Amino acid sequence: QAQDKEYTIAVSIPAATHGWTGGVVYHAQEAEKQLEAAYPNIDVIVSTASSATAQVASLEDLSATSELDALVILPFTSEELTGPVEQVAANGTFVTVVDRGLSDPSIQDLYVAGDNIAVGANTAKWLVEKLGGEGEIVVLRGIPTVIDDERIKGFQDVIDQSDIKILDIQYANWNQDEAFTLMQDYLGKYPNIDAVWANDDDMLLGVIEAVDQAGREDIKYMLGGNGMKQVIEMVKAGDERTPISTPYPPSMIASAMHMTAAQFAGQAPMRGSFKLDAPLITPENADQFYFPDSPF
Amino acid sequence: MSSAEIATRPESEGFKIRWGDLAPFIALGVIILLGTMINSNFMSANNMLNVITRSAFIAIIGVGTTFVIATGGLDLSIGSMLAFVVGIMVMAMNALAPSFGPWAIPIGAVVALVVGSLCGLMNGLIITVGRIEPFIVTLGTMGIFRALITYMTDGGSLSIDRSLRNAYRPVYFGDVLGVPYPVIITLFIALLGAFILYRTKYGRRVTAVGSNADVARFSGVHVGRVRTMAFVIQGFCVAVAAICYVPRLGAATPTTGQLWELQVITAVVIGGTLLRGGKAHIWGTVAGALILEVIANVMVLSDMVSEYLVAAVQGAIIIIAMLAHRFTSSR
Amino acid sequence: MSSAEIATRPESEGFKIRWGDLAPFIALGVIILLGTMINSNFMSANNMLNVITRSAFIAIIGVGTTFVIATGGLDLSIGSMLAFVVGIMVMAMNALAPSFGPWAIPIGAVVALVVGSLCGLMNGLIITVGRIEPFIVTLGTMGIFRALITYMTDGGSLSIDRSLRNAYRPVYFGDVLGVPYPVIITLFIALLGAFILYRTKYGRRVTAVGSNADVARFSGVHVGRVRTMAFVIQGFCVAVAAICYVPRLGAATPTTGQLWELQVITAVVIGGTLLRGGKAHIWGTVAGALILEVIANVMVLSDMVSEYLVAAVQGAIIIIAMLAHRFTSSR
Amino acid sequence: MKLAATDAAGRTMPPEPVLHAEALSKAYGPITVLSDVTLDIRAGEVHAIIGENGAGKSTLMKLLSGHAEPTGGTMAMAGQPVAFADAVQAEDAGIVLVHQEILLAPDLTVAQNLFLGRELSRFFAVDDKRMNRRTAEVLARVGSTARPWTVVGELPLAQRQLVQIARALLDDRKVIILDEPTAMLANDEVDALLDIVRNLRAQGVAVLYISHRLEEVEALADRVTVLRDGKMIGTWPAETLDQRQMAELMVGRELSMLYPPKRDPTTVEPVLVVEDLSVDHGKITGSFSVRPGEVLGIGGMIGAGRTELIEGLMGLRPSQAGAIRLGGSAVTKHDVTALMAAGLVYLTEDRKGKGLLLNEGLGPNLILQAMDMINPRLRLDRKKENAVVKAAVQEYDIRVRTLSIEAGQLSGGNQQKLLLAKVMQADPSVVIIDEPTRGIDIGNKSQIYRFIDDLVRTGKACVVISSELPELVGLSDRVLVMRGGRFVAELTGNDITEQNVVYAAASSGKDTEGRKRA
Ligand SMILES: Nc1ncnc2c1ncn2[C@@H]1O[C@H](COP(=O)(O)OP(=O)(O)OP(=O)(O)O)[C@@H](O)[C@H]1O
Ligand SMILES: Nc1ncnc2c1ncn2[C@@H]1O[C@H](COP(=O)(O)OP(=O)(O)OP(=O)(O)O)[C@@H](O)[C@H]1O
Ligand SMILES: [Mg+2]
Ligand SMILES: [Mg+2]
Repeated sequence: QAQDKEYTIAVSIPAATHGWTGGVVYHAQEAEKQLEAAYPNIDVIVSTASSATAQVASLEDLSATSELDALVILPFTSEELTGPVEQVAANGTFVTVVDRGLSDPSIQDLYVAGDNIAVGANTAKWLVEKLGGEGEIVVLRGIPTVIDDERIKGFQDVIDQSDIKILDIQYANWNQDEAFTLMQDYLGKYPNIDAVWANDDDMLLGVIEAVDQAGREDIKYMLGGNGMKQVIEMVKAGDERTPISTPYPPSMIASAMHMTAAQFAGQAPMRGSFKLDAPLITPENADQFYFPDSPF
Repeated sequence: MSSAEIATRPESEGFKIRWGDLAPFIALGVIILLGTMINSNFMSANNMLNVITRSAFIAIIGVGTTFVIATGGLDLSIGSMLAFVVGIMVMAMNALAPSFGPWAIPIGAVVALVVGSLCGLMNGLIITVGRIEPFIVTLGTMGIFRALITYMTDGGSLSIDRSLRNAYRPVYFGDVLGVPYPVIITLFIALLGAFILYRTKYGRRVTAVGSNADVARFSGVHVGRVRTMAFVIQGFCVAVAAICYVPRLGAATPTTGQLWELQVITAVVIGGTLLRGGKAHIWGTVAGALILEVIANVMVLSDMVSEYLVAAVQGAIIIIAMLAHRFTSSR
Repeated sequence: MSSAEIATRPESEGFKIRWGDLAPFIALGVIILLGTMINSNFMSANNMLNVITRSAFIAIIGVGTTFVIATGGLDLSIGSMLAFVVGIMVMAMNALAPSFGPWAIPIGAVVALVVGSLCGLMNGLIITVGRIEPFIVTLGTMGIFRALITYMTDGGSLSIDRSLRNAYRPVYFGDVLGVPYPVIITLFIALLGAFILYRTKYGRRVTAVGSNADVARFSGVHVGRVRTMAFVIQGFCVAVAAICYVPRLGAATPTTGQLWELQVITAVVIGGTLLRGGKAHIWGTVAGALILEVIANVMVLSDMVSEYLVAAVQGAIIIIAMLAHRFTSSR
Repeated sequence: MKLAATDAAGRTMPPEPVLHAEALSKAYGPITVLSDVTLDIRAGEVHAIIGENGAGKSTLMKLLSGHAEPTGGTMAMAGQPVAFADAVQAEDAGIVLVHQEILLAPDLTVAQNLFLGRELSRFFAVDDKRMNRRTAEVLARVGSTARPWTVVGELPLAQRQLVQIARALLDDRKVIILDEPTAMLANDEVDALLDIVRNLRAQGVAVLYISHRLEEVEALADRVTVLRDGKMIGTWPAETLDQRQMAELMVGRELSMLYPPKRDPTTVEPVLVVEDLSVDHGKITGSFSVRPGEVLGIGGMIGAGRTELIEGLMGLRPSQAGAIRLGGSAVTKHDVTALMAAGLVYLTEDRKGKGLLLNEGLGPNLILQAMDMINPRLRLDRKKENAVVKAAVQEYDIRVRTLSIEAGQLSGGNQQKLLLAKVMQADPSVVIIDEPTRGIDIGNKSQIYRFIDDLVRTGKACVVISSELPELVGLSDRVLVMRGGRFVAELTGNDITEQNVVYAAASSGKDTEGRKRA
């Protein structure tokens, strides 16, 4: 029976290079502890990688050196990881893909994802409504990747249908410092800004600092995304300028790991796609999205 | 010709050499001029103060880097060391806050200075005692410091206690007669650095070691000690930058200070310090830090380039600035 | 003493020098030994092949870097240049695919080689004609290439056409008699590099320029041309690596090749090439690339360190390896 | 040899030596370069060490001054045994060495170099004023015109040599070792230096003096020690030896005539014509020509600009020329490679900085310049390279104990021979040699002179820049004298005398009174 056999589940995720990925690592480790405690016959190996190339390398290493029963992977990029994951799947390994879908969806057995387009679009819809369909805003981009691209696209598509003008858009690399610097420059450049969208809560913190220092009153809203702990606290407290965030919970990795483990624990097999919605986090529902122990 | 007569002449000769040293300041002037033409907001007091204040970090760290490079060394661990020191400092301050109140800040700052200097000492000792290329050693310690801060923050962020936040904020945002603190600190560190480098025995030996280590050794200079000390100075400067850095955003994250090493080294080299050692220009370094910050600022203020190409234009400007001052200054 | 008697001794002396050159290979052996002890799977043919194949990129690029460093240069733009070349190659192949079918692959590869060499030529010319520090120039072009690839991918990614994917795959995943193609390509490039460096006139001039540029100039060596050529070789090697890279990941993104420059330079220095120029060890570079890849592999295979600390342990191992081979080899 | 060494006899009279070396030996790996040297160095005495190139003179001096550790033997100062771990300890004990090669930090100023490691300070700051003043004094003493605040890297070689000597004189010393201090100096500076040495002797300092210019040794030394092949031949009171005897003790055989007889160059067309050459934007200008079979000497005081003129001619400095004709055809491309291909080569005076790859072996050095001629194909022919090395070692008598030695490990004189061999690989028709015998021993000097003679007798031409007047006079068929970057005189036939050269070289004759030399 299933209980007698030893199972190995490999988890491949990006290294903690900024807040969100830090959250992913945290939740993956928590899930590892829980799973290994709950199912003594399941061994979970968490492996982090700092680039797409490194992730492919660690995939090769994991599959070359141990019999993998399942792989849970949060790919750096879809295109680059599709081939390598296909190789792993070809050995009969159960594949769970998290967050970024592969270019060829037939490879994955299970898909758990956030919706980056919705993160951008929902934020934009809220903003369009609050600003009454007009105004001037600035946007901060993250690191040039697909994730960033999709969020920006989702956001821009909605904004384009309103009279809101995007004054400027620049990269700040999901980095607080760079966001602070960039925002200072935006403030110097534009005498009137109605709202800021930082696309990520890490950057939002830098933005807020810059705006506070400049003492600018014209900025009505400063929004981020991802549901970082500190920002959720602000939402809960009913902050005027940051009344919402958008979840893009790093905990999705944990959900995916639990669902994968369920395969081997005798429960009903799980297959298919699970797309996490990106509902607005508001003071009313903020508690659901608040993990005080998470680093993110 | 009498020796008394000879000894009175340094000024006239000294003046000729200064021209080359002025290059970074001229470059800075030109870039500022361009900025003014591109955007009228550029020269606003507010923008100028922001830019100058921001450049403080690179300038302060750069003073230390000038020492390291002058001895013929190189330090790639600067950025991660900053993050590590910031992390330790925040943890120390948070731990001390309950019992010491606002006094936690100066105590934490002292802790930072000690930790920074020790980090530098470690780099220096591995390099000089182990006789390994500084490039390799500091690449290694860069990984080590970065990993440690990631570990300390659990991949997330490490924020300073709310209770300290307000007391500490002025160290970045405050000013004396309109001059922001970080600018004052930068000036102080640069003055101190210039004094040590140009007016003390140690400074003499720094350039001697970088110029020709064998000659220095024959002359009784403890080459290893001089090199190690330069790394300690580097660590100290990193800690000073950390002290100014924390009040700005109040937190350490695994991305704090990422790739700053490249920026700092660029500032130092643009400032006229030779990468092979033996020549050092503290004030050039400060100008170099300003040049980098002003270029970045002008890029954002100008509307001319696609966000994708900002980095390209920045890179090109730096190269062109160097080319220009190569072809104008001397020959 | 007659000079005939003198001439009999060179061999014994020559042999002694080789010991130092062996250091990287010994280090590699020790790390492999450690790996075997830590995880029994480490030595499996499969794992070994993977690791060796992966190290191909760094090794191939490293051959070019060995030339650049041997002339006393430095190239920080390697990683971004790789991304840029990959981007151009993918675009070229995709554009050619409809009309040329699978022939798009070799044509695209030739395009890559040309573009890579031109990128290197640009670096080289700016450095030698403009007489600017390589560090600054390549830091600038690093920004430029990185921005261009970001622009080309629109911040997203640029994938190779599905129709070419399968025809191209074997270049990374295929093998001849069990030896993977990338390994064969690495061997070929390293052999070619070793031939050029040790057995041609150009190679002689490379080391001459690196060990004393004035002597080379006085001896009628075109120092600028030799340096520029080294950068062209570097660009060519980057293009070869790009040709092997595309079938592996199938796409170019703005993060492709990020920080590879540091890895490559580390591999070269671990391999025994002096960072200040004048001495070059092609095979040491290959060993250095393997060392880095094996360390990373062992880190993944061993479950001993927290993911946060992997970078720290890697950094520490590299330093320790260098220390060890400093204290064993000669003294 | 009838002369008795003073070892036994001399010991009874003089007081205890300041420095006594007993059976000193030095080996590099399996190669012994110095064995069993026993030496007394006495206060108030100039002790000359002479010997052929590679005899071990510099090595011995390095052992005495802590720059290298002996592999055998002992040293004692004032009866107390001493051992120096490094040069600093030796300097503390009062022994200082002025290297044969320039050892200064190029980025520092003269004063900073002089006081490196022992800077003067006031409170916390260095006292530049005082250091500059003292530097100026010492520089004036050694007859240097360099200024204390000039960066050393910008000084000509000769000035750097004087700076090195000045450094040794800065503090009071018990023993001052000068390793070929005059090799890079011209007459004026040499005279000044000899006066300084006499002064030091009068002050009770022990001076160890190495030189290949035996007339200096004769004029200066109280005792002379001769080394040959790493072994001590003996020590003699100087007055018992004349130059010829010294030379024979060094070489161990009878010496032939030093200078070959002069030629009578036929008045054919010149092989090299240089018209209106202007170097460093007009700072130095000149026109000259050389005929086949002629040795053209260029004389002048240090800093006259001879080296710069030639470096400009070779395209190694910013320069312009009205016309350069080589072997009848005009040279359009004004760079080393093109000139070498056309048959003109230049041997630099700075063998360490511009001449040899010190970390490379003999082969790479020898073939570097003429690589395309020796080896027309892309691929290097290692066999040919080895053959070239063997031939050069033989032909130029480069004394090496192993062929796998690095150029930097050769003795100074052998480096010079290696450099000569290197430029000759290009098979030139005109050779310009800057200071041809810098650091060459007397035996080899005549060899090099004969070499030059043989060369021009086969219809080639040679331009010799030399600061050594006897050499310039003894060798040249025609002499051009340079002053302040311009040619000021041309001497031919019987007009070529030391007096005439000196007269033309010194500005408007003003400086000539200090010269007592015959
Ligand atoms: N580091 C070294 N390794 C091997 N051999 C060396 C080294 N240094 C010197 N030698 C050898 O020792 C011998 C003596 O050299 P030294 O420099 O003492 O000669 P010298 O008498 O000063 O000659 P010169 O008159 O040419 O300066 C030479 O054969 C030289 O090649
Ligand atoms: N004391 C000095 N300080 C600064 N520059 C000097 C000094 N003496 C000479 N120079 C510079 O050096 C140049 C000439 O040096 P160079 O070595 O070419 O002279 P040279 O005639 O070849 O003498 P040498 O006998 O050393 O070969 C002069 O034009 C002068 O600019
Ligand atoms: Mg010598
Ligand atoms: Mg000269």
